[in-house]
This record gives sequence, structure tokens and C-alpha cells, in this order.
Amino acid sequence: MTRANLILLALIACIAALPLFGEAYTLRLGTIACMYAIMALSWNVVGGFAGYPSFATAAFFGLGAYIGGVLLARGMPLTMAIPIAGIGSFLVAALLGAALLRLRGHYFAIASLSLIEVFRELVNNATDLTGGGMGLNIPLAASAGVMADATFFFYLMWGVLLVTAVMVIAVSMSKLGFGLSCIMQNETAANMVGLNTTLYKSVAFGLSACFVGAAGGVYAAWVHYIDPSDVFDILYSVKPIVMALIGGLGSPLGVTIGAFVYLGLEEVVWRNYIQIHSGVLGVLIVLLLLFLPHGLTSLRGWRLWGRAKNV
Amino acid sequence: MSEILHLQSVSRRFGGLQALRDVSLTVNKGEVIGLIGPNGAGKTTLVNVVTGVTPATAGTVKFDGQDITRVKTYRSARLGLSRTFQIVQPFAQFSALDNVAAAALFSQPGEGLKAAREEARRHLAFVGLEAQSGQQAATLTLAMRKRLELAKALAMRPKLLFLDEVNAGLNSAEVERATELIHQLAADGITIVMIEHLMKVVLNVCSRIVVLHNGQLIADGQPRDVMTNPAVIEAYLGQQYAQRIGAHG
Amino acid sequence: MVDPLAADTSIVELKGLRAGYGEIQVLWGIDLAVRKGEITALIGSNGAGKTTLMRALSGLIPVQSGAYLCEGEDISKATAATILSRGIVHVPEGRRLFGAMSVEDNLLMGAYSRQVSSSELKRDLDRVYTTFPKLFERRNQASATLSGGEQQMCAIGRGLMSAPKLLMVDELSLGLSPLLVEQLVAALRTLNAEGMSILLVEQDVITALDLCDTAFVMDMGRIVRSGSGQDLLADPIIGEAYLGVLK
Amino acid sequence: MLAAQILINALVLGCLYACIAIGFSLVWGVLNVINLIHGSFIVLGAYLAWGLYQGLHISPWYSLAVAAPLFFVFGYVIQRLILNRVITAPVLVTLTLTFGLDLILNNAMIYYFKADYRKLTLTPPMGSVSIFDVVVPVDRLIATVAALALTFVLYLILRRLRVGRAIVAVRLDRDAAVLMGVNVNSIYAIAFGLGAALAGCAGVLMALIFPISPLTSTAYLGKAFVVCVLGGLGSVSGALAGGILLALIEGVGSAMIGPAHATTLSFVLLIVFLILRPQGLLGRKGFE
Repeated sequence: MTRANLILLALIACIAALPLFGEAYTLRLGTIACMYAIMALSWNVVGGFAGYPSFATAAFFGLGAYIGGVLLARGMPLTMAIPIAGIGSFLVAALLGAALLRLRGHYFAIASLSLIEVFRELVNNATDLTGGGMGLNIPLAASAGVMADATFFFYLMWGVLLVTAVMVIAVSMSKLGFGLSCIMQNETAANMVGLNTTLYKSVAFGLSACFVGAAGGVYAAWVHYIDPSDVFDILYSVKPIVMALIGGLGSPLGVTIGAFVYLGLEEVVWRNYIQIHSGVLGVLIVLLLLFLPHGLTSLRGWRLWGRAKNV
Repeated sequence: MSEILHLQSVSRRFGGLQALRDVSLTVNKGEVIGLIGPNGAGKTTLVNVVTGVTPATAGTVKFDGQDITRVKTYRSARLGLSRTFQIVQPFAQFSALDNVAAAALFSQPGEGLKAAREEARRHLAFVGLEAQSGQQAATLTLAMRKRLELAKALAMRPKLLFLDEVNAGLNSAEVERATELIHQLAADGITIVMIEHLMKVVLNVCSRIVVLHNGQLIADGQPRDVMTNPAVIEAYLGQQYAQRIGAHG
Repeated sequence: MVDPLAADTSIVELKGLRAGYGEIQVLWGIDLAVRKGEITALIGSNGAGKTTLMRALSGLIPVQSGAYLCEGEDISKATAATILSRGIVHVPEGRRLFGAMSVEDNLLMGAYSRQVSSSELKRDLDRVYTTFPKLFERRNQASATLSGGEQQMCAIGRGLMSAPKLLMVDELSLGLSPLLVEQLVAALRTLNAEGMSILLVEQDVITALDLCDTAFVMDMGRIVRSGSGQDLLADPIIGEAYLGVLK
Repeated sequence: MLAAQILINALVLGCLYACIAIGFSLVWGVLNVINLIHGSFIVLGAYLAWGLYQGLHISPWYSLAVAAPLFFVFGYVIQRLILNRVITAPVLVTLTLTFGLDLILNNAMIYYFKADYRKLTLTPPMGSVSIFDVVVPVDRLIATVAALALTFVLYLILRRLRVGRAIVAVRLDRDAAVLMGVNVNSIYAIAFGLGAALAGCAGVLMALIFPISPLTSTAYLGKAFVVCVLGGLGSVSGALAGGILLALIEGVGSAMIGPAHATTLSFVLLIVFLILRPQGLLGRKGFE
């Protein structure tokens, strides 16, 4: 295992200690941090490893949230609903991937973007099942007090993050990861050496959806109420990309750090510029792309981070 | 001799352009065939049709007795059909070693990465790139990338090997070296179909020559017969060239 | 090596020109002179750097170092548009026509950067149609639907519309039948007889050497030989390395 | 008469859709950039028309003449200063960048105009006419004609003007255009400016028909996507065909399975089309 991957696992282990210092706000932030890291790490499988510009994260986050939410609302225990949300997202994504990943570049980006729209409309229209635009109420899992709940959901999200990180590291060291790297570099050549690119890309797309879907399920249980415009928000698709761009595409440790840095920025903006927070976010994105094309790693060139760790 | 590849009335269209027209061709085990013709005659298209990159619009392709007309590229690669590209197609960020390892890894299901790297080392040695095994493919010279391409094709344990202009862009010494490699491969029993512009190499290596012109097969036979075939001279070699061969040969 | 009088007689002169793509250097110090009124040929195997040299000459890729003189003036830092305005016109490999445009629109694009009256434009257009009557027949047809030979005519015609002093043709004969090549060669001879300088990159070495006054042989990004076409045709080393002539 | 109703509505709406999409298609085709600000440009154009009418009683028909140069300059500057710096970067970067720019513009609009819906109501109202027993409001009809005219103006620019020919040339073959002496960077900026101007003008026309709110920008963008994919990229005729086809599909879809599903249908169709026929309905390159 590479040093960067070990650092990543250590970093995640450190986060687990957060409840020791916990007040409700820290825990909430910690839970979102884990959720963002899950999204960024998952996106990295298809966007960073295989090089396909996917904008589908929000689609699978919403899908998972609704699978989990609906099952929980019908009385299924959390321990079953969350895995089903993950597996369901994996299957849907893998199947769709087989068709969508034949597209490249802009066309793939658009198709993945429209998945959000299609899923949202489907959920909107399946009123009997999902409550449609009115949203879906999810019963409290176990009401043992505000702090206990917050801690519980933090660890739940953290657990999903840990599994995601282990998955991503395993992929990066496996034949699958090697194959995805081949696809990213030269898909024609990858086909020619006997690599089943459709299968590999579909699995990658499925994996990128699986834990995002599970996180969606946890999110639904955590917030007790979801509606289509909340969970199928295109920002959930763009944020992981920005995180990955901050941290440097392809590196699991990089994108995780990118997720945390992004969350930090977002918190500051939210608190101070509530009215214009999405505009400030836009400015951040523009500045990042124009001046730090390789994310934080570009800073090393400025010698400010001369002795910083190689992320 | 038993046949390994059989094309029956193969055609390929690109929109209005008929790139291949009713091509029938048989390749026998152990042969080294030279595929020649002017630029744009459809040579590379022929290779693309056989390897499933751009499937035939009509006709059938059989490989080792199996119909592979509609088979996907990666499958035909696993069956033992491998090729090099005219414009080299390396995994640019990988080391030379991993380039070849990828070929070994994915063409043989069940192979592990470690074993694939071991095998890759052997093939790199064979083409003379041991010293560059750790070097990033993008930084290799053109001649080295051509040889890397060959090593990749070999790592797939081919039964039939298509070589698409492996000598293009190489200087005389490098051409000589590549020719030697091809001789060695043929001696190892690999069937080879090579697209080549350098007639010197074709005549030196090939046991049979096939000529394409405007997507049609216009000649197929012994090198000396083909070189004196009036249709071939008209379409490809040109009168002056034929005179030179006459004068020298 | 370089003729001291070259500045007067040469239209383009290169001294130690280096160029390439990004990090990859392709040309390693090219010295050559293209003389006014001559047909100059550039030959060499695939990948020797001929097309790269053409792209550097027309400003498609930057000159990294060395001098690029046009009629004695250094234009190594010039943009493609400036180079074009000096009358150095590049007919690229693969024709690169604007496929969806008609033949006539393609020809007019050739005159895009010239500030001329419409009557002058009309006259130049007529001249192209006289040189290549086939193009006149097809003037309203989308250029993508032309045959290979007609496309090459259209590409050369488009080059002519830029009012070249030096016409650079990359891979004249690529994919064309010998008969068509003969026609195109005849057209180039006529243009040359009318005073146009021509730089020809050609795979078919015999055609090139027969046609040209002076030839340069490239290998691995360097000029390895030069001389008159006839001398090089007779040179046994050239014969072996680049003509593929059998011993 | 339902069929006639659907058909005429589709023709009217289809021209508007084409007008929404045409600038987007131009930018995508020429710069190879998916311009996610396009939807917000349209909304901004609608606000411009609304403001000029409410504030200065300038009729929307005259607002077109204001919007076109204003948006052209706006687009030109954005391309020159920002987009041009990453024009050669991968899809991911250009797409995310235009998304960021859209966030800024859209947030600014929400900040100044608030998110509620406004309506530009002409006084006196223009009434409606009936064509083959199908009732069509006059303002909508005029907007449609104007949309068609705008589309045609772009066609003329590309067809007749020197700069238009250069835009087409860059779209067809960038390197060859450079060899003709075309300054590609300036063409990129002009094309982006034209795209913005068309979006602004489309917005002015939309203001006559639809409620105005920053929240509608994604809907416009979505239509532009679908039209481009259906009709094929980068041709005026393709955008028209795509626009009418989309309107027709929505009309028939609404009639058969209910209006709630019409958008879903169009997006499903988008994905199917992308996979089966990525070159679009007409499948031709260029703006001819």
C-alpha cells in the first residue's frame, strides 16, 4: 500500500475521534464532512481513475436517499435499508453505465447530467411511493436524545466513508484500477489488449454510485425529511468535482483533503455571506480553475508549501 | 497448410465512402503476408475490420474456424488476434513495463498483475527495451515506441499478428533491426500480416503479397509475380519503379 | 554552407531552426534555403519531420530557436497570419478542406485575409478555375463530396487564392492515382513557369526528384543531404535508404 | 382538431426553442465548450426587457436592439478574460468553469430581483387570432416570428459576412482556418459574444410569453441541451429541426401521458438519442 493511502486511512481514523470534542455543531459538520468525502472519493473512481467527466453524483445520491427513505418510511430497519440503498444504486448505475459510457467527453457529461433530471422527475411523479414534490417524511430511527442521535448518525456516515475509502484503495491497487487507468490513458489501446472496457467502466460507474447511494440513505434517515429538489440538487454533482480539482484528480488522499478544504470554505461562506453564498462559491470555482489548475498541489510551485506533504 | 484467417466478400462503408469492396482473402498458419497498396487503399481499414474496431458492413470474417465478424475487439484480442498501430497507441503515462504488462494482463483472463509484469520483462528484452522498462512511454523515441507496440502485441500471445507500418519513420539501421525481429517471430511460428511501404522489407520477409487498391484486392501471390503484375505496377509501384526493379533484379 | 547571396535570391531561409510539439522536439537545427522561382523538394521517410517543418514554416507551431528569414527579414516570431501576408502559403497534408463548405467558398476562404476588391477576387477565382477546370464544374458542391484528386486540386486552388509567393504543398500525391498525380505535377510546373516558387513535401521520392530543381533530404529531424534533384536521383545511398531500391 | 392544435403549438413553440438553443449550439460547435451560463443569459435578457418596459416603457421589440449589442459585449469580455484561459483544457474544466460563472450570475440575479416570478404584461394586450380554428395569442405569434427572424439573422451572418465565414471555418477545421490567416482567439470571442447576444434576445422574447425568474434558467438550459442533441450540433437548420421536434414530442407526450411527464419524456429521449444517434437528427457538420 502506498504511503498516501496509509495517510488517508489514518486521517479517517482521526476523524472518528471527533465526538470526543463534540457539540451538536461539530458533529453536524463532521457528518457532512464524511458525506462530502464519500462523494469525492466515489466520483474519483469514474472521474479520476477512468477519466469520464461524470455529473451523475446527485442522481445517485438522490436515488439512494429515496430508496433508503421509502424503505425506512415503510418500517424497514436502518441496518437493511442503507445496504439496499447502496446495492440498488450500484445496480442501477452499472446498468445505465453500460449504455451511457459509450459516450465520451461532452456527450457523456450531458447524459450524466440529465440523469439527475430524469430521476428527479420520476420521483416527483411517483407520488404514491415518494410523496412527490411534497417530500417524504422519515420516522426517527431511535430517539435517544439530540446528542445521541447526532453521534449515532455521525458514526453511521463515518462508517460508510471508511468502507468507501477501503473500496477506493482496493480498486486503485487491483486489476480493475489498472484497467481503468488504461482506459483513461487510451481506450482504443485498452480494447486492443483484450480489456473489456464496457464491463470495467460499468463496474466503475456502479462503484461510484454505490456508496453515494448509501450516503444518500444515511442522509435521509439523518434529516428525517427529503424532497426531490433537495436531494437531486445539481450542486451535489458539481461539488465532488470541485473537491477533486482542489485536491488533485486521481489521488484518493488528495480528493479527501479537497473535500475537507471545500467544506471549510463552504462553512465560512455560509456563515458570512448567506445571501450570496452560491455566487461566492462560483467565484471560488472560477478562481480555482484559473489559478490553481492542479489544485492545492499547484501551490508547491510557489514554495509556500515547500515542505508540505505530497498530496 | 491449415487456414487461420478467412475473409469472405468483406465490405466496409463509411457514409458515402466504400473503404473495402468485396475482399476475400485466406491466410494460412505460419505465413508471412505483405499487405501493400497506395495510401487510402483500405489496408488499415482491413485490419480494423478483422480486429472488430470497425466491423464489416457486409461479408464474414473467420478466425481459427470461428466467425468473428461481429465479435468485439477485446474478444478477438483474447482469441489470439493482435496488432500494432500505424500511429502508436501507448498508455502514455505508464512505464514501458506496465504498457506491456497491461497487454499480458488483460489478454489472458486469470492472469495476475505480478505475473504479467514478469512476462512483460521478457517481451521487453526480446525487443531490446530492457533498459527503458521503467521509463514513461510518452518520453520514448518514436523507434522505441514502435518496438514497445510490438512487445505489447507479443505479450498477448498472438496466433495471428498484424503489423501496421512498424517501420514507418525508422532509419535504415532501425529498419534492419525490426526486420530481424519479424524474421524471428515468423520462425517461432507466429502468422504475420504486415502492412508495409518499404518494398525492400516486404520482399525480404514475406512469403506472399496481397495488394489493395481503392478498397479492392487486385493481386495476391508470390512476391515476384505480384511485382511484375501490370495492374499492380499501374496502381501502386509506378512504371519507373518497375524499371528499377527490372534493372537491379 | 549558406550562400552569402542567399538573401537576395532566396525567398525563405532557415538557420539552425528548432521546433516541436510541447516537450517533444522534432526538428534539430534545420538549415535550408528555398530559392526564388525554383521548385524545391523535401523528401525523407515517414516521421522524419517534414510535416513538422512545414507547420513551423506556416506558423502553426512556434519556432523554438534559430532563424527563419523571409526575403532576408526575420519572421521566426511571426504569427500564422503575418507569415501568410508575406506570401508564404501552406497547403496542408490531408488537404484539410472545410468539408461542409462548397468548393467556391473554400476557395474564397483562401483569400480571407487579403484586402482586395471583388473584381480582383473574381479574376483570381477565374485563374484557379482555368488551372483546374474540374473545380469550376463542382463549384457549388460541398467539398467533402469531392474525390481525392479533386480535393487536392481544391486545396491547391485555395492556396493559390492566398496570392502566394511561395506555395508549400505537403504530400501532393497522397492517396492519388498516378494519372492524377501527373496532372497535378503538370499544374505545378505551369505555376512555377509563371514565376511562383514552390516547396514540395513528397512521399513519392521519384516524382519529387524529377520535378524539383533543388532537393533536401530529411532524417530524424535533420537535413542530411541536399543537391539538385537529378544528382540525388543518381545518388546510390539515397536510392537505398529512401527509394527502397533493391540491390 | 386536437392534432392541428398540437401541430401549430409545436411549430410556434419549436421556433422559440430553436431560438433558445441556437446560441448555445454555436458556442458548443465553435469553441467546443458547453456553456452552462446560457440559461442565465436568457433570464437576464428577460429581466432587461421587463425593466425597460416597466421603467421606461420601451417596447420589447425595441429592447431587442438594446439587448443584442449589450450581451455581445458581455459575452465577448467573458470569453476574452476568463474562458479563453482554459479553452484547451479538458471537458471537466470548461464545464465546471461555466457552471461557476453561472452560479455567480444566477446568484446576482436572485440577489437583485429575488426569486419570485414576474410577468411582463403588454398594455393594452394584443389579443389572439385563430388559425384553422386553433387559437394563438398574437404576442406569442409575433415572438415566434421574431425568434425565426433572429435564427435567420445568425444564418445570414454565418453565410454572408466575412467574420461569419471565419466562424464556420474555425468550427470545421481550426488548423486550416489558421492557415487562411484567421485569428482563432478573436473568432472564439466573437462566437461567444454572438452566442450571448442570441441568448439575450431570446430572453427578451421569452419575457413576452413566460414568467420571469432566475429559477427558470436551468429549464432554458435543459431545452437548449435537448434541442442540440436532437437536431445535431452546430447548424441553424439542425437547431430548428431539433426545436420543432422537441416541441412536437412534448405536445404529443402531454396529450398522451399527461403534461407532468412531458419533461421526463424529453430527457429520456435525450439520453436515448445521445446513445443511438449522437450526430443528431440531421447529422451534418457546419453551419450551412
